[in-house]
Amino acid sequence: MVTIGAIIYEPGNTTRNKTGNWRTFRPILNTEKCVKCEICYIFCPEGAIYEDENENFRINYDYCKGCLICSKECPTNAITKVREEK
Amino acid sequence: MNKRFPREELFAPGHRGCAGCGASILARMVLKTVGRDVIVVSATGCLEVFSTPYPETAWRVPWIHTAFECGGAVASGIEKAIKALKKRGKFKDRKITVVAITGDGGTADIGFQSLSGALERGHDMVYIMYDNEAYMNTGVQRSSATPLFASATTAPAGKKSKGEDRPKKDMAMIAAAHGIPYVATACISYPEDLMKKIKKACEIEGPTFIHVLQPCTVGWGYNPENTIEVGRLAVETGFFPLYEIEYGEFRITYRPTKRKPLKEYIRMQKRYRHLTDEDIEILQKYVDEKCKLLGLE
Amino acid sequence: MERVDVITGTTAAAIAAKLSKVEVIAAYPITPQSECIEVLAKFIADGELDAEYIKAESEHSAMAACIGASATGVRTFTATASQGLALMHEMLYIAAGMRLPVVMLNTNRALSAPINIWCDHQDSISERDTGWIQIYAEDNQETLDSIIQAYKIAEDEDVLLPVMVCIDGFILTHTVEPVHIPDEKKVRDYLGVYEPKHAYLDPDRPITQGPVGVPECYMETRKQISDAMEKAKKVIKRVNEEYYEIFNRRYGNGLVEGYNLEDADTVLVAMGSVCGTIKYVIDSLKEKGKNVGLLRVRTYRPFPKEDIKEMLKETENVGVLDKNISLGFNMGALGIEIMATLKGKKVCNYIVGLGGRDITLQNIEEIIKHLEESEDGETKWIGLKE
Amino acid sequence: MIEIRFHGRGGQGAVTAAKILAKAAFYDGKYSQGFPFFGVERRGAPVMAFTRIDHKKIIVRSQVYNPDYVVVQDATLLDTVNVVEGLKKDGIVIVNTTKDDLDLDFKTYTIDATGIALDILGVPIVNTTMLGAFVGATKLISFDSLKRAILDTFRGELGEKNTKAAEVAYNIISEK
Repeated sequence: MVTIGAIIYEPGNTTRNKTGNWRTFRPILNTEKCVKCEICYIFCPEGAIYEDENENFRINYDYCKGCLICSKECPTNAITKVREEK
Repeated sequence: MNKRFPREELFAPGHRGCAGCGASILARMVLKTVGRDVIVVSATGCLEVFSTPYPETAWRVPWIHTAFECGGAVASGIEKAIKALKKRGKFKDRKITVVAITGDGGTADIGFQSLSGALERGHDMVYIMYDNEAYMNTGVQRSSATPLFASATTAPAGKKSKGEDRPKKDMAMIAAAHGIPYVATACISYPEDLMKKIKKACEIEGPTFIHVLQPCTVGWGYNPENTIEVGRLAVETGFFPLYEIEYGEFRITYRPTKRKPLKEYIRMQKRYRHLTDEDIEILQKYVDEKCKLLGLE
Repeated sequence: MERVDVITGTTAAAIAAKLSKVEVIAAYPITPQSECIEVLAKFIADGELDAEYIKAESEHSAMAACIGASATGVRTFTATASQGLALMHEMLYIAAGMRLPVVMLNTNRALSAPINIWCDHQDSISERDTGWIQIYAEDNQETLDSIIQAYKIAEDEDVLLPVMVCIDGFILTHTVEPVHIPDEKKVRDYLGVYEPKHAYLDPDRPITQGPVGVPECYMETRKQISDAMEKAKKVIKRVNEEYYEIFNRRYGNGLVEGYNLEDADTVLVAMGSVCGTIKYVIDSLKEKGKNVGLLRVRTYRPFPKEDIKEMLKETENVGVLDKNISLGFNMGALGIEIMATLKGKKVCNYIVGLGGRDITLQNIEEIIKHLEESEDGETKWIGLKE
Repeated sequence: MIEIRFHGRGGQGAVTAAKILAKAAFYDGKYSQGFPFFGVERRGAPVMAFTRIDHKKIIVRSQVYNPDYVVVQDATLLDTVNVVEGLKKDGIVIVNTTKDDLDLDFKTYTIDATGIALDILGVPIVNTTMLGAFVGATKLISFDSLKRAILDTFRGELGEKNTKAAEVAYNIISEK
């Protein structure tokens, strides 16, 4: 049922929409090379880069659309790309 | 280790923005700076459309969209309503920031009057114009923020045309002419500068205006990975200088060590691919003049 | 304390907004509305009303600001007319679509070109499908009462639609007459504070208002508004009775008002201030032993089809007065809708009073005569100059 | 129902006069309406305003075509406006003039309202003076109610002066 006034009461529920399947290329983050400069983190249009419990940056492939901004901007070349294979 | 950027994601993933979308990057940066005590107004535009197709929303803060030309007016109403609610005791001990995020069309063209009214009336709000230099939502039609010689679908390059035939409307200076306390330009490629300006705008009482350059992969014609790079070149060439005007005082906030040739910026984008080196020279002169005017040699 | 003052319709509306304790007013001046927002500005300047007042730079922005404020959870008010209402057009759909109980005074005025500041109903009739409830007041007292009622109706959980109270420009806006002004506390107790459950912008409960209505949901939103309009009929009737219990005034059944309908074979149907003139003629004809009735449509949206059908079921001659014209159909909107409601019955349509053309007693008599003599339904323009 | 038509020039307060009279009638326990001719006239142009008074609620909304009384605030209007147009056969005209007789074919009262206004108010704004004269001539409502309505409209000293001007005119006409 459509809500009154088409109001959306679940903030941020786009998370149900897994945009990971938009990818042609997959960025791979090499934690060894990562200097935690946060550049990839702040420039990701999806907010798909996150810190794990060990404060290592990881890529959430559920949402990463494969734009590769992270790879391009990484100062240490810690993020490489591979072609998605389905 | 100190964190550079706040970790809370108030603009959720799963939105329908293009891969490499600059507007999404801006939305994230804005919300990371402002935090949860905010009410966001969007005018019709790309950001609004790709972030809220019912029944989904990327916004984890209260957000409203009404129409294209009234971002300033809707924000005005919200700001006054907050004041009214405070009288009732609601939001008593905290500041709720009203932030309008509207595109160049919704700001410089159809929403111009509404913006001017809101600035002139002195509402306490942060107005952010995300400028991708054309109507990207509907297929790259030109807006008054489209720069000279850029090709757009309603100002196409052709045998008798070099694309857009008018220079870009200078919204920051127009906003500043309203005598508001804070005006700034910013670019998503410079997150610290951008977020510092947004923070300042939030803290200042009264209307503030931030003109953010936000590259668009589709409209400008470059590979998604280059969104940040293109924005950076816009600034490094002096095409889009970063400055702020705080209580009337002008200050360049980022000074490239040596301005790069405009050609590097132009040649990255398909919207300029029809230009000859001579054409680029004309644009270079425009940029040089503007930089001179702003003291950015 | 209840008191009586001799005031204009616009002042009556402003007082009603004050009694209703509006919290945000956003408005832009336009003749013949301006006095209303001037009076409100003065109330605030004098400290008699503690409301936020946005001096908008256009009617479009005035309505946009009301939408923003209403969506944040406060009671809002604005007023406009004619070109101003037309400029708001887009935002009217949005206020209704977002189910925001904005209340507005519209002082009916003709639309350009040629520019004309005087009364007809073309402005509000042109907004009939926007999802706004429309109430047409007959006099200044009803103007005041209708604004107060409008909040009760608009904010009802079964309705949640904006309400436009329409009053005839100049004829009511610039005419003073005695108006009972209810006790402020009594009105505030009656209305209570607006505390929406469905829509309010609050960082403690982040919601998204005004998303993209994709094809999978848009049609449902229209159906919901259509249903709310149907429910509004009941609510308007109930509010009319409640209001009578508390304030001792009511207007027909809230939707329609019958005047001398018993024994009348000839009935005029009309809206707004002309109904007073029609009643005056009916009274004088009655003294001469002739029975003519009036069915006043008070609520034009939602349209009281059922009541009209019932009240006119015995009537042979139905004549509808329209202060508007659907160009290309040569009928006014009310005429078309009465015709549709009464399926097959003779309905004559009289186009009257466009752009402030005075509707005289003789005009009404002429209409009655024509209606009684006419064989079929037809449209006649009344008071045209040769 | 009694209908009164005021003639004046834009800025002379004819509309205010019609509204004050409506209020005064209401204070007398009557029903009333006061409204301007809905025009686009500006300061200086001939204007009209109307008052209706009745013992029952006034519902008619058409303009006034056959007034019972006409009040002329400025005698210069007689040259350009047919002030007695539509006036009922036994209708009465009250004119602000220094002349005694105007030959208008209707029962006419004249009064030098400008003189009185200049004397008491210091400005040639005659609407309240003419109302005093109107009430004196017609006795349609009580002077007390008129006074109250004037004081509602003009506060403080201005109110006192306006009621004084009305009273002077009321007394002069009553003695005629």
